[in-house]
Formats: sequence, C-alpha cells, structure tokens
Amino acid sequence: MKTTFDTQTIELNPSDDGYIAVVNGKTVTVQVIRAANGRMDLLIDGQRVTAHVSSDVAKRWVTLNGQTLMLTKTSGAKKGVRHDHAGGLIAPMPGQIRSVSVSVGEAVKKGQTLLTMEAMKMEIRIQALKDGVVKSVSVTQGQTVEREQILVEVE
Amino acid sequence: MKTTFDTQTIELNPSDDGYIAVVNGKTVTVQVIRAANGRMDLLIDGQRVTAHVSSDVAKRWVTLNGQTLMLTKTSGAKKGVRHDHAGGLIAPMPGQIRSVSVSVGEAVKKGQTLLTMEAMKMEIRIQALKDGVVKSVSVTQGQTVEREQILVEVE
Amino acid sequence: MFDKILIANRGEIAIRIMRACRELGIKTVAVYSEADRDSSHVQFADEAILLGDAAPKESYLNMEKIIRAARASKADAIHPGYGFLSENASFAAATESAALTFIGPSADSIRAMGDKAESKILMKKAGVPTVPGYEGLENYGEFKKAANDIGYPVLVKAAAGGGGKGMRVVNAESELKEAIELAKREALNAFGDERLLIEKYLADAHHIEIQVFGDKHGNLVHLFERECSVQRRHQKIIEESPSPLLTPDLREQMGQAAVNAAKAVDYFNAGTVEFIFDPILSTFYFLEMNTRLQVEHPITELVTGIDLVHWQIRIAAGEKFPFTQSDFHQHGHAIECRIYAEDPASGFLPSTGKLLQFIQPYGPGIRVDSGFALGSDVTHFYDPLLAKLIVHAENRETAIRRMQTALHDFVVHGVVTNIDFLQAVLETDDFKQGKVSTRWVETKFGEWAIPQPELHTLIAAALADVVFVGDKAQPAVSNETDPFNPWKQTGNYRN
Amino acid sequence: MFDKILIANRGEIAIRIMRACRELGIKTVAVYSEADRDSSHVQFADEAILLGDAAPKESYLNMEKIIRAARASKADAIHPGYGFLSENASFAAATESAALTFIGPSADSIRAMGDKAESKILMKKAGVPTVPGYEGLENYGEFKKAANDIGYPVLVKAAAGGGGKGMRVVNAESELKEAIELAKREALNAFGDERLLIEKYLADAHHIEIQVFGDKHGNLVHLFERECSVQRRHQKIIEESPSPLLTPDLREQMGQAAVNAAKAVDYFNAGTVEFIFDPILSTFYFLEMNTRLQVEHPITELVTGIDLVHWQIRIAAGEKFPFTQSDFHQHGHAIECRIYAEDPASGFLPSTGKLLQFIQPYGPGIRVDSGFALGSDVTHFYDPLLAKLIVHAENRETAIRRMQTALHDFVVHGVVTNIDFLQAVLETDDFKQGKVSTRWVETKFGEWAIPQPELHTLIAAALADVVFVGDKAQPAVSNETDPFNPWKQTGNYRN
Repeated sequence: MKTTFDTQTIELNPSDDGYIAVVNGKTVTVQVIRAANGRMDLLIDGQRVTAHVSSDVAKRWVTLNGQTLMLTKTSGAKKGVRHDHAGGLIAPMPGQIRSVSVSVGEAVKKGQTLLTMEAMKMEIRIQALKDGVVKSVSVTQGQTVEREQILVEVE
Repeated sequence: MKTTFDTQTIELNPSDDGYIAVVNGKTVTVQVIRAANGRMDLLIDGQRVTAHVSSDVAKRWVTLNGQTLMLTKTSGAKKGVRHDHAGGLIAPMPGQIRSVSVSVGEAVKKGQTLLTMEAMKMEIRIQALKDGVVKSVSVTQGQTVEREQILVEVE
Repeated sequence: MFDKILIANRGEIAIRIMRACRELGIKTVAVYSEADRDSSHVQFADEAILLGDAAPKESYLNMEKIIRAARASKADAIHPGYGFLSENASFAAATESAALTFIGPSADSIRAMGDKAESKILMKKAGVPTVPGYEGLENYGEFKKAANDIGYPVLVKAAAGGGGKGMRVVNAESELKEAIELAKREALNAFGDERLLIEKYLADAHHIEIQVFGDKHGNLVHLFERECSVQRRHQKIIEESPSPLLTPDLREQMGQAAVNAAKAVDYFNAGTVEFIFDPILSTFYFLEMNTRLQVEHPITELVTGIDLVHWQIRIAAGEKFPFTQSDFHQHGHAIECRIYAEDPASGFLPSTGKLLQFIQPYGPGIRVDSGFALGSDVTHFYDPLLAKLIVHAENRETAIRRMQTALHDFVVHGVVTNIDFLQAVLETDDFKQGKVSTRWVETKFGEWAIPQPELHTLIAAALADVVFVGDKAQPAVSNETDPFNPWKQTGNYRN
Repeated sequence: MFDKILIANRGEIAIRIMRACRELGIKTVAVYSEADRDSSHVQFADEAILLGDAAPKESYLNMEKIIRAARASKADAIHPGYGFLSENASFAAATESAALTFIGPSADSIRAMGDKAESKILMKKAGVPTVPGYEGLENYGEFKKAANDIGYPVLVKAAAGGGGKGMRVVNAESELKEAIELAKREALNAFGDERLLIEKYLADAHHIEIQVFGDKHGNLVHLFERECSVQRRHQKIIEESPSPLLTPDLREQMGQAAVNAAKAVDYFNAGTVEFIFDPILSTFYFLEMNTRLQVEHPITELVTGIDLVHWQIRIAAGEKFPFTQSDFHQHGHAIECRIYAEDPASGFLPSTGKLLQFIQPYGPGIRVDSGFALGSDVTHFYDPLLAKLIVHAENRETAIRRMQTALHDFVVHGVVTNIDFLQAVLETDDFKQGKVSTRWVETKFGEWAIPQPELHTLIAAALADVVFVGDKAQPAVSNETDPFNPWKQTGNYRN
C-alpha cells in the first residue's frame, strides 16, 4: 500500500518478518518490535527507533527522534468546516469576535481591518485581501467562533 | 451490591447521581466525575478524590491519597497454584534453588534449613516448621521455581 | 501560618503554588471557569470552586466572585499567581479588606509601579537609571522638541500601559505626529488614559531582569538576574540565569539598582525589576517593575537554591526572611523554555485541541512545571502556555545540551507546539554565544519553516496506518491494499 | 572524547549513564539478557546487544561476552555502573587489554581496596582511622587474645568479603570459637578464602560515607558526606546529604581522611570511602572503599551542583578535573529514597510482576532516576530497585516534607513496594531528629504492618468493581447485584 506525504511517497509491502518500505526508489526493511499504548518500537534497517503515534477524527500525530509531524486527513474531514473560502475570510483559530468594523455593501480597500478577534490573550486582525465590497458579515461582536468558520465575505 | 474487605463490608447502591455507600452503618454519597485510563475522579461526601485502579488476572490495585491497596481475588485464582500446602513448604517468591540439603526419608528438626534459594540478589532459607521426616523433595539445585510452588514436604 | 490558601489562577502556576502549599502543610482551594472543569489545577487542589463562564471577566478576573469563594471556603489568604489579577492594586486592597491576606506586595506598591510615567519619575528620584526621555508632555510641539533632544529612533508609549499596547517606534520626525495620535487612541481604548511617555528607542537591547525579595520587616535582597532576551511578539520564550553578558561588577550594580527601586515603593514579597541592557555600552535602564511572581521564577530558584513560592507564603504570613544579601550566590546555570501551544511556522498562532499524548521529559537536572496532562483540553480562552521546561547544570554549555535532550524527549500530540522552534533557537551560534537581543527572533526567524521530516519519521507515519497502536491512538485501521490513502501531510505541524 | 560507550549494566543506573552520554553527544550501547528484552534500558540506548540467558553469569556478569559486544559495536569505552562487574579488577584489566577504556579507577586501585584485610593495613599506614582490631591472626588463641584486647562485642569478618557474608557478631568469649568456624566456612564458600579479621563491633553506629573524585593527572578532591544509616538487611533505603550529625570540623576531618585513603591507592575517577561513625564519641573509622559510582550519588550531585557521571566519562577520556577542593560547597539538603519492589510487612521479601501503573512524581526539587515504566516486567533475576526518588530543598525540614509529598504521588501497581514503609520512616521523630543508626529499622520496625486503609480507599476499591475504568485497568465488569464478590482484601500489600 502507498502513502503520500507532499512530494514523497512511501510504499509499504508486507514481508516475512515485517515490511519492506520503498522510498524514492530506496528499499528499507522495517520490523515492528511492539506497538501498544500509542507507541511503536521499530527496527528500521536494523536500527531501533521509537515512534509515538496518536490520532483523532481529522489528524494524525507522529513523533520520532524528537520530531513531531501533524498529518491531516484529506478525505473524511469534519463536516461543517468549509475549505473552499474563495473571497471569504475565515477564523485562523477559535476565539471571540472583539469588534466588527464593516457592514454589508460597504466598499473596502486591500489591507483594511474588517474585524478583530481575540484568542489566548492575542488580538488578531482580519484584513481585506483585495479591494472590493462586503458581501456578507457572518459574526457579531462578542460571538465565539470556531477555527475556519467564515467571518466576512468580500467580492 | 456488597464488597467485603477483611472485617469491613462496603455496600454500594446506585442513586440518582451516583452511589450511596453504606460502611459500618454509616452512609456516604459517592459520585463518579470521570473514570478513564485507570483513573477515577470521585466526589465522596462532596470531597474530590482521585483513585488509580488497575487489575490483572488475580489481583486488583487501588491507590488513593498516597495509600495503595492490593486486593486478591478469592475465587477464580490462577490454576496450577496450590494454596493447600499443609506440611508442604512453598517458594515465597520466584527464584532459583541454590542448594538442597535434605533427601526423602531424612529426619529433620524444626528450624533446620532444608534448602536455600536465591532471588533478586537475596538468599532465602527454607526451614522446617516442625520436627518430622522429609516426605518429598520436588526440586533440584539450579532449578527455577515459581511463587508458591511446593519445594519440600515434611511429615 | 495559614491553614488554607485560595489560588486565584489556573494552569501550571496554580499547580506550582499548590505544590508549595502541600509542602508547607497548607490546604488549597482552586477556582475555575466552566472551560476548566476537568483542568489539572482543579484536580490537584483539595477543594475547587466554580467561578463562572469561560470568559476571564466572568471567572479569573472577577474579583468579587474570587473573594466570595475565598470566604466561602474559609481560606486565610489568596495567591494571585501571575497574570489575571496579580498586579491589580484594587484586588490586593479588596482581599485585605475582606480580612484575607494577599500573597504579594501591598496595594500601594502595586499602584506605584503600575503607572509607567509615575514610576519612572519615582525611579529617577531613587537614583535608578531610566531610559533617557520625558513624561508629562502636553502637545505636539513638546513631543517634537523632546524627540529631537533624545535623538531618533524614539519610542512613544502609554503611561498606563503594558503588554505592548499603545506603543510605537518612531524612526524619523515625519512619522512622529501620526504615531502619537495612534498611540493615544490605543492607550485611551485599552486603559482609559491617553497620557504618553517618549523615550530613546534601543533597537538591539537585551532584556535583563533582577529578582527582588523582601519581608514585611524591612529586609530586602536581590536574587541576581535573569536574561530574557529571546522573545517573540514581545513575549519571552527562553530565559536563563546567569546572563551570559553580565560581569560581576554589572551584576552588582544592577542588583543594587533593583533593590533601590523596590525600596522606593516600600516593597515586600517577590518582585522583578526589568531593565533594558545595551550590550555595546554596557549600560542599563529601568524598564518596569513586575509586582508579582514571574513566569520564569524557577531559574532563579535553581540558581540560588531557595523556593520562592514557599517564601512568598511565609513572608505573607509575617515571617522574617532569614537571609541577607551575602547568603546568596549563583550556582551553576539554569535555562527555561516555555512550551507553548502555538505554530511558529504560522506567525506563532496559538493552537487548540485535546492533548492526545503528553509525555514530559525527566532526569537529572530537569524540572517540568506543567499545567496539562494527557486528555486535557487546550482552549482558546486562556494563555497557550502548556508547560515550562527548566534545566539546571553546572555551566551554560551543559545546560544547553541538557535542554536539547529534554526537548527531544517532550512529546505533545493534539496541539501544535513550539518545541521544534525552541530547538532551532538553541542550535544557533547566536544563542550559543549569548548574543540574542529582543528583536533577534523576528530578524532571524522571519520566514522560519519546520525542517523536513526524516525518512524514519515518514516510515513510522505510514506504518501507523496499518499497525494498531492501541489505547491512546486509534488510527483507522486499514489492511486493504487500496492505493488511496486518507492521510496526507499538508506540512508538518501546519494547520 | 569517546564516540560510543557500552553500558555494562541494566535498570536505572544504565539509563542514568545513557542520559549523561546523550548530553555529552556520545552514542550508547546497551547490553541485555533474555529477561530484559523489553526493558527500559534497552529501549533507551542507541544500540542494544543480547548477551544471553537471564542468569547474571550468562549475561551481566559475563566479562567475555560484554567485551565482545563492546568490540562488535565499536564502542570506545565501557561504563560498569554499580554492582555486577563494577568492582571486578579483572574486568577492568580485561577492558583495558581489549584497547577499550574502563570508566572507573585502575584495576590496581580496585584490587587494593577489594581485600578488607590488605586495605585495612594500607589505611593504617596512610593514617586513616580504622576500627580497632587485628588482621592476619592464625589460630584460636590469637583470636581470643585479640578479642580480649579489643573488648566484647567484637566482629569477625571475611578478609575477602562483602555483602555481609562471612560476618559474625560475637558478644562473649563463649561464642567466639563457633563464630570463627562458621565465618571461616562461609568465607571459604563465598570467596574461596577463609582469612578473617577481628574488630570492635559498634552497635549503634551511623554509616557515613565520603564521595571522592579524581582525575588521571593527580587531582583528587572530596565532595562531602552522605548519611546512609537507614538500612534494612544491611542495605541502604534512605540516604541524605549533609548528614545531620556532622560538624564542619568533623566533615573536614572525614573529607581529608577519605582523600588520604584514595591517594594511598593512587585513585582516580569516582569513589566512595565508607566510615562507621560513633555519634556518642564523635569518632569515625574507615570501613571500606567502594571503587565505583554509588547508588546514592544523586544526592551529592544535587548538593554540590556537579554531574558525577559526566565527569566520570570526561576523566576517563583523560580530561583534567578543573575544580579544586575550595570550589566545592554544600548547597541545601538532598534526600534519596530507594523505591524497592518488596514487601516491608513480610520481611522485605522481594515482589515480582508486571507494572500495571507506574506514575512518577515530578515538580520543583524532585528528581526520579528510574529503570522501569508502565508495562515493564519486574523479574526475580535482578535487584528489586524500581527507582530512586531524590529531592533537593533549601534545608532538611523542607526536604523531608518534599519527599513526603513526592512519595504520596508515586503510584506503582503490579508489584508491592516499600513506599508506605518509607513514609512511616520519614514520619518518626527519630528520623526527623537525625538519630537513626544502622540497626534502627530492625529495632523499630520489627513487627511493622501497613496502616489500616482509609474509608475513601475502600470505597474506591469497591467502586472499581462496578465502574469501567478503561484502558490500563480492565476489571471484571459486573453489574449484577450478586452479593458474592470475587475480590477480597487479604491484607493491604500482602501477597
């Protein structure tokens, strides 16, 4: 079976005592010594390594040799989160809307602050990416928003 | 349902938001805040406490407020381990037989060392509990023994 | 001594204070918001009282509710921790009015140091060096003249300020007018007070602070410095003690200046005098005084060998501080790294989620002050500090190596952290040579990206799709040989 | 400096040494027996080599296999840890013959200190106080005269001895003859050498030892004392530094005596000179020298601020020890508790099993040197030391409190431990006053039993039968109201 990470593809084929991994034409033997409690002890080309693995609905986390990767599921992602936000400005993280400076129909300039939100003691400014007209404002002051929730649309 | 610990009996009855425990005629309310990963957070008479719990085939372990209890299952214990060792001297722990000083038919005195075993860098002497005659010797020097395995019988 | 203390805070500092209470035989009361029902600090306390909604003003910033909780639980004293109400003079006063002890300085000391303009005037009087500049200017003409006197670049900042709000760097006279107007407006919005200071802007300065400690009987000492120049968004991420920059002479001068500063406001309990340090001229200027326990207090504890929180409590209970200045020496070298739930590759944007793995490093010379555990929720309501990783070793070089191995062993899943970024900072020659100024992170790491994953990590990631790893991890087990794979790396650590 | 070190040991000490190697940028090779395939030290190392069967002579005591493993893995040096081959002069010599560095003293130093009779003669020559007594006696008449000279009670012990073997206390002349014969026979069996010493028996003595440290260039210092009088079965369970008994004068005298002892055998690397201390007369006598790293070395590290294992490695690589005696001072107070898998209520009988919970305490001033983790097997083949819990605080009182809270937080399921017993010791007035002699545990705790369980604990135990606690714990879930319950307490912690 194949797994693709950005530009790299890992092919894993079962073998007698584990797996043969093919990466960029290179062949590597992989043995699973044990896997339990979110931890895998592996022998990769004879070298013993430990990986910590966990996952939730949308993401998987892997740590090995001090480096942590966060992998995002490309299919089966959480419903209700829109990724196709052309013209729509989304919340970069969960937080609370502190102020809304524009209303529907208003002309805005590229870089103009449309609204501010607050999260974890930080103020985040949501600015227009281009000149245009506000098509919709989906939030009000004081409202709590989720990550990637659409806040404002500019056309 | 009732649980008996030595001399004390705990009666647990389900209630609206948890349990009512009856201990020595005293009534105590118990709420389970959460229980996961071998850990229970409880409200006992309004006081928040944390218990760590685990178990294997024959034992259960409970830690609360720095105190650990080991509870032993009275039924369904591991097969092959004899508990009725009248006259038989059993290994107090797993280890290796270092020396056997007696043979079948030999008369022994109370307190006489019958054999020695070694475990965790410690020498353990198995001594006669009474005057008598050796009925059986079940082990030889160098042999590895399990906990509660019968070593010698004296009649 | 107190029987019971309410800790008006959350996260690692609440737990750290509760640990000290336990060691002193004092019962603890936690307070919490709806968002923190299952938080570690609630579990750690002897009692816990719900304050209200997640929003700080309904919970951790609500003086009335907190004092009510203290009285309801029959606590004798309140420890405010850092942040929240810790530097609120009214809260200190209200606590004392409710016949409770405020574990910190007097309300008067807090008030005197809270106003940047007033405190600067006080400091000048006390002979503490301050950044060349002016307070109390009324109109643009006065500001223009002041700026010319000082020489550009200058900094205009709110007199009532804090946290970088109402602050503007001005590089030339042409920018001055607009900067003043913007700063005034921000200051008015943030603090209800539009007064501004103007002073020399020191671009490549270091941030060095001195810990002071005093009792209610007039004894006051300093506990040496902390070098806190590694900052992002004006917030410290790595601190160390001793500073690699200071000579014994300078240390003594700064220590004495800090003691003078604290004495000028009749200070007692723990406090920190922050200085701007110019490494070229070896000069230092008073910046502000933090009238509370500092996030980075553990490095001072390790280097001096005393427990600051123990002594905060004992001093507050009226004990005499039994040490004098000559009892203190710096032993070895300590470094603290702040482990934040944030994404350094996306402008340090905070990250939220449930902790799916949380494995803390341990071993000789390693201390972790942590506020989270496996299964904890990291919410957007509060500061994204997950833990403080602190090491102590006999010298700076060994301390750095120890920190590197400890960071290597720290596993956090469920939120993005700055662990990789901290490693990158520790590996630079600039850091190793102690040359990091407060603007260094911004300059050096403007376009930082997570290093490419190693081959072994990629293989483990692919394997995790076919091997059941059990318990904590529940990957969608797929044994089919379907070439389509639902997992795709969209960038390490990239949301 | 070395590139790669093989650690010829297991458990906590192997991991502690590997941590030091990592911090020095040195690769590590673990060796292990069949019983240790999944042990923590194997997982921690960069490489691991199987030695053979579980029995120590097939694995950790097998010189040939270990040296072969070191050569096969291209290691430069071997660290022996403590126990096993650490005080085996032949192993040190064989290591060096194989062109590997032995991280420890020279084979000659080990040999000279290995023989109790010879080393005692050496010490007398070097002016180190020794227990009044005689060596080299040939017949009963000579022993009888010697015993009368010394005065009863006397101790006869094997010249080649160690670990309490071939040792007898003699209270009166009537017991002497039999005691000599028994001791000779035991000595011959255990060491192949029946030579005996006779010396004054000090009943209520303290065990105080001095850490020494030297390089290969003739520099040698002492690093103060460790008080190790809390013992069961002649094995230490609690150690502390400084000793509550020593005055600065005595400390200096004992330190100097230890340095003289070490110099007499041209000592380098880490070593410990053990003394018997008579608290009534304030006199001390050389007992023996341990020519290796000691189990309880961490308390010295915390009090002096240097990392002994780092320096063992650096010294072995030929570096000069950069410190002199005047560089060292004692800072604060450190205590170590040894967490053993053993049942104090059953004569400290070791306990074996799989660890079902293993939650280590952490926090300011707490260090855990551990060799086990959740899921580890504790087998009967090796020492039952699970972990060393070490605390550091500014004074003894605070250190004791800190240890008590840390022990409270240490959760171990799957084997019986001595945690409750350690708590009981810490709570005694004798311990608090520092009055514990080496026979104190035996006298005070002869019939010790675990305290009765608290009500809350019993309720939790009953609840665990009906509540699914998930993951680690898999109780037989029984929702039926059957009054028969399969769980019965047969005694807390009783097998």
